[in-house]
Amino acid sequence: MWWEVPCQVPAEVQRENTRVAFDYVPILIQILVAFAIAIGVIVISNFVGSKRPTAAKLAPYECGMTPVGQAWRRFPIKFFLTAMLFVLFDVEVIFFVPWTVILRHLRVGGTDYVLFALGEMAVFAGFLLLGYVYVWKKRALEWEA
Amino acid sequence: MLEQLWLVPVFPLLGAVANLAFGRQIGRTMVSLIAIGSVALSFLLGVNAVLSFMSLSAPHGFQLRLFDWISWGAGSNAVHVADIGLLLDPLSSVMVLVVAGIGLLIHMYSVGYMAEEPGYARYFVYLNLFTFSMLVLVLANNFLLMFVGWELVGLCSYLLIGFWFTRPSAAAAGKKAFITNRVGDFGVLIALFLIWVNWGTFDFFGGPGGAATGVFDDPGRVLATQGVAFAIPMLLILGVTGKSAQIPLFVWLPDAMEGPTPVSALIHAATMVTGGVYLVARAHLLYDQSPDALLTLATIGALTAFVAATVAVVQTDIKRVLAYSTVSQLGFMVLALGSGAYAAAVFHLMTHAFFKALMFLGAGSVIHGLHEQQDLRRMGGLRRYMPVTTWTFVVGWLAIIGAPGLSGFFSKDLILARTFARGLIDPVYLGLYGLALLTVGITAFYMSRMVFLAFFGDFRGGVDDHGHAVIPHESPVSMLVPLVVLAIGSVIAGWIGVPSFLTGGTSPVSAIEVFLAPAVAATGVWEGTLEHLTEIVLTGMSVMVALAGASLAGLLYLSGAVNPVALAMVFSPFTRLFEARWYLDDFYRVAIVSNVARIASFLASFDLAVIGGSVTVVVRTVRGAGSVLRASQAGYVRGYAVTMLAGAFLVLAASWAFR
Amino acid sequence: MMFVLPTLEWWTIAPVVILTLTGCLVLVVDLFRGDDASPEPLAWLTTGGLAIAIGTSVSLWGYEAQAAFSGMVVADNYTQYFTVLFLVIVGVTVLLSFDQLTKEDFHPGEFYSLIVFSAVGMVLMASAADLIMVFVGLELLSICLYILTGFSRRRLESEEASIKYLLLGAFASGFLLYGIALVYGSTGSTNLGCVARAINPASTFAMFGCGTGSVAGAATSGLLLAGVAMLVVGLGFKAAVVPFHMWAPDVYEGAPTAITAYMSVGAKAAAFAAIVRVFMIAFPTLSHDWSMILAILAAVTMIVGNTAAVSQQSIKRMLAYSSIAHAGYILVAVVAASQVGIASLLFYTVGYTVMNLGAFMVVILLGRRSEDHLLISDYAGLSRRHPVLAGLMALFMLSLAGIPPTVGFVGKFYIFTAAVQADYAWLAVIGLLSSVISVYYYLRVVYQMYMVDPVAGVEPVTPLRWVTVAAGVAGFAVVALGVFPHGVLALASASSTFIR
Amino acid sequence: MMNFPTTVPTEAYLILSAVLFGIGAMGVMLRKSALTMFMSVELMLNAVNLSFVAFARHFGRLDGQIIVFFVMAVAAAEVAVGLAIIVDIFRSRRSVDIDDVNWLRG
Repeated sequence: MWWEVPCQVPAEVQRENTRVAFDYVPILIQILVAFAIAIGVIVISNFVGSKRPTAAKLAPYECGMTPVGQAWRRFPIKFFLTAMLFVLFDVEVIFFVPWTVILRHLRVGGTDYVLFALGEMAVFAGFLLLGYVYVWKKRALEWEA
Repeated sequence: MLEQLWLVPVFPLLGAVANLAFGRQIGRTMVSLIAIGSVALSFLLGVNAVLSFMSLSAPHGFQLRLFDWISWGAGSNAVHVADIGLLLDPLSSVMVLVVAGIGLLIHMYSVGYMAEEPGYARYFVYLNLFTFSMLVLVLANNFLLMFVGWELVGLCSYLLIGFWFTRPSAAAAGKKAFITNRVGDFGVLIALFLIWVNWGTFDFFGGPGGAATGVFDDPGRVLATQGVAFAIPMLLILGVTGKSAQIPLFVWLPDAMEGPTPVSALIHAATMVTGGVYLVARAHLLYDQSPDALLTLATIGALTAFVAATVAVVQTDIKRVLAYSTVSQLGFMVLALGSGAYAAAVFHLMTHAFFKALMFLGAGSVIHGLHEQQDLRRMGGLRRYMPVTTWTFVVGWLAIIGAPGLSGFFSKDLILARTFARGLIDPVYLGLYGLALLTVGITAFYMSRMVFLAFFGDFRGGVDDHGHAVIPHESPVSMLVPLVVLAIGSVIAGWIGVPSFLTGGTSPVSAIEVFLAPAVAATGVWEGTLEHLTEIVLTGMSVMVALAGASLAGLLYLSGAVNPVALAMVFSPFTRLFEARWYLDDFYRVAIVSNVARIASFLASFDLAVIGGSVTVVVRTVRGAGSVLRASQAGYVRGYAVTMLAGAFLVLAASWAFR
Repeated sequence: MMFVLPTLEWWTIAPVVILTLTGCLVLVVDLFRGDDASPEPLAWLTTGGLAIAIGTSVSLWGYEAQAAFSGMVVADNYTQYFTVLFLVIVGVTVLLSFDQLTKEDFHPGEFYSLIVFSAVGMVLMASAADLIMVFVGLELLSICLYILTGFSRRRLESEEASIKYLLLGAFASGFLLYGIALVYGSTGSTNLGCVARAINPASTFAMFGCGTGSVAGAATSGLLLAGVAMLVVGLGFKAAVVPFHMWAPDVYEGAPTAITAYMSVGAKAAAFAAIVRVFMIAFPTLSHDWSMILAILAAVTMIVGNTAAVSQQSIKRMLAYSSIAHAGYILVAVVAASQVGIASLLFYTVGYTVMNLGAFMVVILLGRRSEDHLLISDYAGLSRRHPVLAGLMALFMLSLAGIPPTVGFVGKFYIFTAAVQADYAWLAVIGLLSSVISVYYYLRVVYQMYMVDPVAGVEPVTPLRWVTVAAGVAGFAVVALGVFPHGVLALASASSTFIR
Repeated sequence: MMNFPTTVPTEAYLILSAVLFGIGAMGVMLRKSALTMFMSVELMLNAVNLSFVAFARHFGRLDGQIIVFFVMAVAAAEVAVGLAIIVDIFRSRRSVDIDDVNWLRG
């Protein structure tokens, strides 16, 4: 079975893998420094800077305009619908990734299964397409409705 | 004809199905014809089968396996569990004749009694269904099928008690009966499991097509298992106390009188309530091995007989007197079972079926004639209005109190004699015998009281609750014929149990015992008989006691029928004398009746408080738990999630603990 | 390059393929119809697809067990037994929902395709040979059910049931998934056969497609125990086992009645199909660890389900608690952990399906105007308004209570006997005691129908012909299976041979 | 020179995964907004994903990672359905506070 074959990882990659944590240490230090600077600047400015609050200063900044209405606005349902459809189709695409990686190597015992795999993906894509047609016909994609 | 045995239960079932399907369309006459015809066919076939069986030289029984019902697995490792099969042996022969015979009479009686009622077809559907179920119960060749009948009769009983559902009390009584019985059935079910685990079969007897060895072919198998030999009989006893209305589960039977009177006669006097007695007789080989279980049974029986008899003394409702009397008589049967005198129990079951059905139907006739009046205080003098009812009722009364020569006399004395005989080895039984003898006296007292109050003296119910005049009338012929037949039965049914020494025979036991012996003869318990002289003395004692009880009742209720007040007005000089008589009366009342009444009401309240109370507690606990659970289901998703998480932790912890 | 087809055992998932195509077809056909077209053609299309799938499944009966798709699914008699059961349930649901579908303006296309897709999920659960397949099947079933539960959008109850089901269901599937991860971590595989071999090298479940590769198992580690416990939570949720049952009453009450009926038998049977496979194949040698836990859960489930049902006023809620109690009974059969036990489980599942669907048919017949007449007191005097329906309902109630000679009695008898044989006599006793309680609330319905006068204002019902016929068939089956249990029992025994 | 471990042990991933799972579960129980609860459930699923990947790496095999794809797809479907239902609830009740949704009880 395919998964019982241990991952065919090149030797040099494996060697690097063993040092993986060590390699990340500089990045970790960098992140810490970045956070420290950001937090430090805010904290220091809080202590050092003068504070003379006025109503105008406390108001939310809206490009020089007076803020109107509530900050929290309801979005039209369209946004949700679009977001949901996006999430669905977006996630389905993850199945393409392992397929593309493995496609050229689908050769077991001298038999070539590449075309079969292509066909399989066509079936999968076909189902996705069916979903797309469904969404289309249900007018979920029409922005002005 | 034995091969057609299966038709015996099937005919009433067909009748029920036909009336269920077409009952509303075909009219009352056809409904009655179908219902009665099916039971009549069943009875005739039953008689025929029993006759062929008796001419057969297989006293242990004839098994008819119809088809495989339940089995495990498939192919070579198939395990036979139970089949739909019938067993005709002396015990089931007696039961079939009683069930089909009495059932037939009561079907006929019902035509007149229910003539005015709505739901006529429904009534007969239930009644036919009951007959079918009861026949399944007594004819089954294995415990499981018997249990099917056992449950079905309970169901029919429920439906028939609640037949007049417009009365809330009727519906409640039905429910009470069913649920009380379920408690008993629970015991039976557990016993069934134990039987299955220990024997690997439910069949009573082995044979071709079924188990090689039935339970009763090897009853000693459980003796090796400590406790099981005691547990199975005890668990069955729980079922008996439910179905046959014994202490502590007898509370449902008096309430069951809410049903139509013929139903009370058939189900709650003659047949269904004897199911428990049948069960023990059937399984007696298991009881023979457990003297403790037998003693328990005998104690329950004697106590029930006594308690119910004392309660009956203070009842004023004619049906309730009969109900308590039934409980009491069932107690006698259970006492006989507990004494190892299974044949005596079955014999009394049979005679009791006759005279108690007779009295219930008589009471029904009275109620019918008085426009639904059941109160003894509103009766009196009915012999002038309803002669047939009265004199058949009197036959029943004489039978139950044990008037020499009538059926009850033989069966009751057989029980007393066997209990006494048992007492010679185990003195506890002597105490039980004493209690039973006392009960005979009380029985004679309350039965005589009922008869005197209802049929003798003056009519006291001239005006009903609504102020209308009541003129008692005799019932229609269709109701009287069963009364007469049953009265004849009540007289002669006992003659098959006449001790053979009285008829010049040589056998130490009576004919009925000889007939039943292959099925129910006790094994391992003392089987000896008493000296003839002892038996005669015992009989004499019980007759004396009964006579005393009846005389006391006569003194109080019969001679009181001469109205002292009226006499006093006519013969004023004698007033004081009559008043003095009333003092005497009062003395009797105070000294005896009120004390008996006090004991009775104490026992009744004990029953209410303890038995009823514990039932109430159980019901309240379940209801309370239910409402707690309801409250916990508050509708908050987050709460549900918390419960789930807590459950997950518990499962996790448990998996750690049981590792 | 040549197109070479690998040796895949396609036939093993033939019913799944047929059902999937049916679902897609229904969806597409619906797209090209007018908005107010009759749902009838779609119903026929669905039923046709179901019939073909049933036929296929039946024709696959009797073959030797065959694992396929790298040990993802297995096709054996057990699979086919459940497949046919599920598809019949779906067919009945299509019939039951038809009336409500037209009255409440459900979109028929979505409704039917969702039902068919949920059936795919159930069939996958029954044919799963791998924990991941169990998960995917269960999620497919669940997601469809979340939507179906909320299908009566006009009723706020339906909506509420839907969100509750969704949140709790997702919560539970988190546990299930975590359980799978932990089992994977401790045994190195999610294939049921491989898991079994990792725990006990001697176990032989080759038919589950566990290859010859090594298993990195760490036998009975704490990780594994925790994993099994999580699996119990996740699968127990779907089967509504106490204390993971609390969604059930709310969801059953809120969902459209046809869907309630569907959930109460279909989803429950599917959950048990998976539970049996998982626990009997993957963890048989751990039996001492989990069978005691399952036994306790079964006992608590029976007690809580039956007790809580006593004080219910709504018939749907009462049946919901009753179905919880029945989950307890069925779990007893799992605890018995023998071939006989599993055969009795299979038999009882069929019996429960028949009697519960029957009861819901009557509920639907009475409440057909919309979701009304759902109180037990609405059944007052039904015996006079409609004696046939009342008789059938009484029959179903008695069967659910386990009164002979109905299938409920025979089924309970099998299960409890199996428990006694497996030395779980105490469990059988608790089961019997709690079923004594159950008599009380089932009889309340009978009591209302036969012994109470009809309530004024509740108009007489005019039953739907086909649903009435179906109820009649169910009533017949309840008695027939009670008196002649052989046929189904033989099938059940033949389906449980994978357990040794 | 500090002595860093040369690899991150599998246990560390598992502990992180367990912590994330716990946070998710707490979120379901403590938050009132249906949306947040739903996000918490997703967190639980992704915590499990982390476990799968960690185990797969531990065994040096790929199946655990493939499983993660399945889980992600399933989770996406669940999200879509969940959001739809929550939107529906919001439209009819003007609130996504889950504690307001308790008509069905008892």
